[in-house]
Amino acid sequence: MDFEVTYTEEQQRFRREVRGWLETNVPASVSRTPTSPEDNYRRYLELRDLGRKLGAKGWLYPTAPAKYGGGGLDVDHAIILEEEVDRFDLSLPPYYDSGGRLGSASILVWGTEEQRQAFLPAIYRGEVRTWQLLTEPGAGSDLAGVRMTTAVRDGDEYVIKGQKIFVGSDNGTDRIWMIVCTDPNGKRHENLSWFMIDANLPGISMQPMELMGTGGEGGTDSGIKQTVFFDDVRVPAFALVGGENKGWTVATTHLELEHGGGGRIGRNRVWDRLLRYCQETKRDGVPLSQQQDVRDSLADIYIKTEVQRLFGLRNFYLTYARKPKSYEGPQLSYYRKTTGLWMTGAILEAVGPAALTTDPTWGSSSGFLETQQRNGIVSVHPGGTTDIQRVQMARRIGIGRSTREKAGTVHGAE
Amino acid sequence: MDFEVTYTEEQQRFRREVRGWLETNVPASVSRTPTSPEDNYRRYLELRDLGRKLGAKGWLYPTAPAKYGGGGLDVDHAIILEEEVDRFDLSLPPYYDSGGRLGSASILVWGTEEQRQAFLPAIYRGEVRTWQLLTEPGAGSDLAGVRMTTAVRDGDEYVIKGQKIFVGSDNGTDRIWMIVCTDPNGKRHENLSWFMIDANLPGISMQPMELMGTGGEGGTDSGIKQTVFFDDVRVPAFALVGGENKGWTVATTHLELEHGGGGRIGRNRVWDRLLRYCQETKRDGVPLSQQQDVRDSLADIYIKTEVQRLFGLRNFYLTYARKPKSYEGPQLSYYRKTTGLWMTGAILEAVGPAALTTDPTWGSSSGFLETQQRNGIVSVHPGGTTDIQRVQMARRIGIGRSTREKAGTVHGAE
Amino acid sequence: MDLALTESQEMLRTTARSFMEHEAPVDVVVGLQKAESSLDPDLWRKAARLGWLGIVLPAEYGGSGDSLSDAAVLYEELGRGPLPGPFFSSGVLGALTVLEAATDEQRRRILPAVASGERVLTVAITEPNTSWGPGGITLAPQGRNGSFVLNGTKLFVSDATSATDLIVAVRTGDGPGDVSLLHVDAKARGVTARRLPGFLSWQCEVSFDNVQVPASALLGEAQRGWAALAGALERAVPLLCAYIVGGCQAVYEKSVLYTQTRVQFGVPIGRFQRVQDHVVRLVNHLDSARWATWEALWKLDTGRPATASVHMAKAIASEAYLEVCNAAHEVHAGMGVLIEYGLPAHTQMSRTLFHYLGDPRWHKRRMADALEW
Amino acid sequence: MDLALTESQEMLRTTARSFMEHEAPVDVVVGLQKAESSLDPDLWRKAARLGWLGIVLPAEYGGSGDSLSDAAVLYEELGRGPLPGPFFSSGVLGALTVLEAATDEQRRRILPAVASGERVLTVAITEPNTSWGPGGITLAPQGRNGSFVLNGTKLFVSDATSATDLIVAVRTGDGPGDVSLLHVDAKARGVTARRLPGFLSWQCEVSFDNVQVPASALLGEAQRGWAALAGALERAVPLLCAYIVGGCQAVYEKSVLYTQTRVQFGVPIGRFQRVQDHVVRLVNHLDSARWATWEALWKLDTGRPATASVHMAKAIASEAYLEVCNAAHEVHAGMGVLIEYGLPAHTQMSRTLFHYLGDPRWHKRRMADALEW
Repeated sequence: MDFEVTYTEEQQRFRREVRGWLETNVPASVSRTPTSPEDNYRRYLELRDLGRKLGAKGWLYPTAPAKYGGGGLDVDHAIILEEEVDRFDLSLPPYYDSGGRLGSASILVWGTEEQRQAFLPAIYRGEVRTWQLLTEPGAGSDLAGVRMTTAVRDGDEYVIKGQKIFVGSDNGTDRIWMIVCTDPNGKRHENLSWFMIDANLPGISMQPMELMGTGGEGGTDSGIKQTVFFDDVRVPAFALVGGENKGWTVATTHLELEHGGGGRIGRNRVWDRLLRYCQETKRDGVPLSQQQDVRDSLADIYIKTEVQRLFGLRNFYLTYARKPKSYEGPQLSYYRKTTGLWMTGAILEAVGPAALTTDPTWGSSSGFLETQQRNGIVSVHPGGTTDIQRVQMARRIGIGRSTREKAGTVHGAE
Repeated sequence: MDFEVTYTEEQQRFRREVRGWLETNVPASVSRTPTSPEDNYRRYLELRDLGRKLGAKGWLYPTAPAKYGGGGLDVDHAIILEEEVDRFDLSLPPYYDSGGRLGSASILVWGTEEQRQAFLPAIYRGEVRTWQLLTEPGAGSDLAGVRMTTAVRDGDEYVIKGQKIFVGSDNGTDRIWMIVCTDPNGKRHENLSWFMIDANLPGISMQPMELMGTGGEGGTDSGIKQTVFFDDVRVPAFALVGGENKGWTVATTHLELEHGGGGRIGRNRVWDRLLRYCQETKRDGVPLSQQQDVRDSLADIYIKTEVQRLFGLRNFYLTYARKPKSYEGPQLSYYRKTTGLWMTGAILEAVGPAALTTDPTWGSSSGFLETQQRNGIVSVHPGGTTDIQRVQMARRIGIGRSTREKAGTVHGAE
Repeated sequence: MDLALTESQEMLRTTARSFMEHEAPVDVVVGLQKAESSLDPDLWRKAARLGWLGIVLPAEYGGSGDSLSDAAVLYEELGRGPLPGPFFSSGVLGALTVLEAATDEQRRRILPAVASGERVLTVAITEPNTSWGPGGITLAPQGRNGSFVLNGTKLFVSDATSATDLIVAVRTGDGPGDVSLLHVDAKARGVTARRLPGFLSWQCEVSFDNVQVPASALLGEAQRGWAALAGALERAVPLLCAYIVGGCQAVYEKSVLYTQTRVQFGVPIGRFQRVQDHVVRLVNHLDSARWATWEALWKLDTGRPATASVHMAKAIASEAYLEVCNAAHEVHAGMGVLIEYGLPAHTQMSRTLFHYLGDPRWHKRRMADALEW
Repeated sequence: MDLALTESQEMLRTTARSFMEHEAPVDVVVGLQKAESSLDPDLWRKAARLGWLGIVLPAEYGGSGDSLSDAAVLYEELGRGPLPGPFFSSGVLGALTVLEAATDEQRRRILPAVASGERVLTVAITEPNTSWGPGGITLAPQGRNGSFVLNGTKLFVSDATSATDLIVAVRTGDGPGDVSLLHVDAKARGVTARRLPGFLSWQCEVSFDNVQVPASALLGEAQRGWAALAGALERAVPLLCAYIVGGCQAVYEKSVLYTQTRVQFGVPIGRFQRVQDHVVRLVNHLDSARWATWEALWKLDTGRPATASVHMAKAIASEAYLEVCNAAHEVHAGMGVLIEYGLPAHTQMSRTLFHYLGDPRWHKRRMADALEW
């Protein structure tokens, strides 16, 4: 076995090139914690600008096919890119764009050549950001139960009505993709369709939902999601990807990615900052990290983050070496979520009430501990509750149903 | 609220009487840990003898009606008796007789006057011991799924065939009661019958099952349960309690008791001995109880035993004050079992490998820690797995089914 | 043995439950969350009129002289909100500290106004080292000729932004317990109270910048402050636990209702064993906290040694509220993190009270000490 | 990056799996449980013939010179039984200790016989204080003129009742690490090995009663024993972890099969979410142990600093095996505690290995030290 990516000289040159470019192009200001909604928006625009610059170089979606505007790079180069942006506490893309990340994967697998050419370049180049619209008031864990938002064919168009909740973040979006019901009397899993549409069409309106977590795009304010209303929104039939009533099949692609199937490499940011905080913060004259209680808690926390890293590494390997997967995707997701929730308590016990305040004097730097306290809870449900992830695991282990379930496909034509 | 039983002068006199009697009549030898199967049997006979003496005074089943040979005492006197035998590390009855304890409760509620007179006195006086026969190879958690053991009416008799497993303990029994299928085509819960029979009837044979736990009646050998075979065993129709195909209803009475519905008072023996062990055992010159790690573990263990005591106290109060109960019975049972299993790990971590050996030099006195290591695991399943207990809790909380389930009745005609 | 409430306790429960339903339903509680001060004047006046602000005080000081168990019935109901406001800070911990520490003259001067709601107390104990024992108190007043000068900071002081009077624990000697209590006007020059921002419910920083405190501000005798505070804490903490039990109970009821009414995959989600298991975990924590709390209250009310029980109750209750909220979030998924739904107010309060007056580890260790292992 | 086994590793796995299925099925493993010695002569001979007893030894000492990762493939398969016998005690920890500590002459005298199975080693480290660090070694030999006299006790020595040769860690100086290793004939007068009774798998007491040990018994240099032992442990522990991973894997497969075939309430019990959750818990522990172990092996085989990884792997694996068995017992209920079913052999082994060579807490603390927090 080999747990490390080995870099050729060419790759090491590439790393130097990337590092130099990032040092020039990443504005120092993006590392700030926004202090107001206006500041949050300004920072968002800076990140979008950075995204467009990355996109122009093919570094925003490095492994995406070059012919659609992606980087066309191999996995090793993508790892280098991710590691280098990670040094700036950023990811690719550097702003909330899970709709683009997951939506583009679905389009690549299920879209026609025309749809790929129409939709993918703007995403890969960072020209648009995309939100995904899945949850409805009556369809959360039971995503296949989407009924409230419907689309009806009318000539060359579809007319969409209904409502989606827990959508996106702050600061608006350019594109949205969604699953809607196109056959109210159809069989489960055979009555949904997948659309990629413009977010600014007439009849689309949004209303913010205030959440317990911190701001979706940084900052220590309450997290914001949106309720999105559709009032007879007309979209071209071209927006339908994968065919009418095939939406569930299309969705399995992004669900597998969202459920951890793609794997992850890279360091754990909470851990790094927590350790540094405990080394730098003294209580009664002794650094927290030298107190046996705190040290024991840190060891427990470290081990869980290491296991999470190892599961992520394994999934990453399985994905890119194209090995068969079974329960590993939902396992990573389940482990990440339950660990995050558990960690809120472990950190609170180790660090004390300083973990609960964003106060610049008495809290941790940039309030990152306080953010973890909230987001460790809020992150438990998006992309499927831990209960649902265990349903997936059991089915794929082969005990939940009479036939063993397979993992969704995440590779398309390349 | 009042968490303590207050004793009248008469009751305090009774306590002195009980204590004096026990000091005279409990042989010092019963506190030994048997060293061989023969010794185990000798100790069993001593305990049976003690049981008969207690029974003759009405102290074996103190709250059972006097007219059937019970003590006819009130709850306060029963508490005194339990507390006093507890000082000798004994319970009432002082040997494995759960069949008698649970079976007599069912007979008291569901038996005819003739059946009560025929069956109860021998139990209450300690003349017989009784095993319960419930589990079959195909019916464990799904107790209502009993099918393998059947009874067919033949004149004034029933003929029983089949097999029961995980029965009783060592050293044989006098009586058995069992649930058998009397209508193989009948509806679930309406096809079983409840019988009280003699254990020595022709056609009954037993074969020991070796278990991971320690001896059912003391000793550090492997625990023994029995497989019991029925080969056309003829029993009088009088042995049928509660009517043909009413066995499930009759069983709910004992299941409620077995699931902790009756509650419990009294100290926790594992805790007392564990604390003493940690105070008396030094490592590197310091008592275990003075080492911060061990102290922290002890605090966690103590708190769980205290919660268990409080749940037991509450159930005891609800039972004897005749207050309505809901999920409290299975909750106590669930808490006790999961705590016991958790405690195996907590003790192993606190005490180290000394918890794993019965060695007189390197283990704990009488091997009680080693016994807890085994029995904390083995005790998780009898009387319903923790999964089943959660099923019960959920139903009674009112979320498992469309109608909320009630707790079983544990009071009969008195 | 009798584990039921008395008739008068049942009546108090009914009154308090009805008060909460009418005066402090979920939208009111949610609406108060971002306020700098936890005190809503209207609610405060009404509570005073019901005699709740002096519920632990003897009649001679304007209180109703109820037992701690009686007061616990009230605090369970307040915890259901969880109702913000310095009810506990002033009416329990503040009142009991003055009662334990002060001279009779001081008591008569301070306590009736506490019971009537005119004065609002809070007790400032811990400091940046966040230890809740006497060793954590290092703020030492300067000046000797009778009066004191305070310079320094107290942290995690509950409801300080609504207090009129601060009871400040200060170090006045080198012995571990050489602590004195000063009664400081919250409006005095140099005193600043500030609600700490974040996932905390009205825990404040109080800073003292050359604050002049007269000699008469010393409550009772010098150096006797910790003994008095320890006595007050032993009786106050179980009422904080009762507040927590009420919070757990409300979260439990919210969760059960949600599992019965939320339909997914064609059935109420309560039919799924995993969802049931979150509720089972929740109710086990709730009941653990409830019975540990009530046994401690019973021991205190009947004059039994209660120190170990009180520490145990706080350890259990702190952990229970946190875990109960976690389980409720698993039950509710997205719905649970919506601010307006009300669960986040409990979650934030559970984190706040996890450490307030000592976290589980601290109380477990004090419990072991009290049990003389 | 490549997380697959090599082709030759796959072959070794196939051979070992087939060996286990034919030579050590569940009834054989169960049958061995009560034996005083863990060594079954027939199995031992066959394993020797397959080259497994010298798998970590260089060819010059009669071994096969495989990498630790290769050996781990074998130990995973042995752990599936869990196969008793001093495979690890002699072939890994004993062999590596001699390799690290001894002079070349000593290695040539001892190791080929270990690889051939004639000699069976075990290393005696800990004592009644059950500490696994150098501080736990207090047994001090008397006598100076070259030879030694041993009086005292070593505890929890694996497989000592089947060993022909003991490597005994003794204290020979006052410095924390002043430890030397003596090579003692297990049959020497005054040496008694006794399997400790109870829920332990072949952990033994070894007592020394005026045991005369010649000067030549000193392995390598005096006072260098702990350094050598630490080096051997760092390479041996991941193979113990691999054995544990194999055990977890076998228990996982047993449990999955049971949930698929055991029918209650008319369906296989695997359909119940609670049963699934036991399996989910189990597989999460299994995979944690597996990947932590293999990363540590990879670091060792590629010469990377591995100390922290090795400590982490043992902490995770110890805990995993215990929890995996607990979860399996919840899945199996009554069936699981039947001795003949085979799960109890794993459960007992999981408890034994929980502490053997250091329990999770010990390894976590050493990990933190190694990471220089």
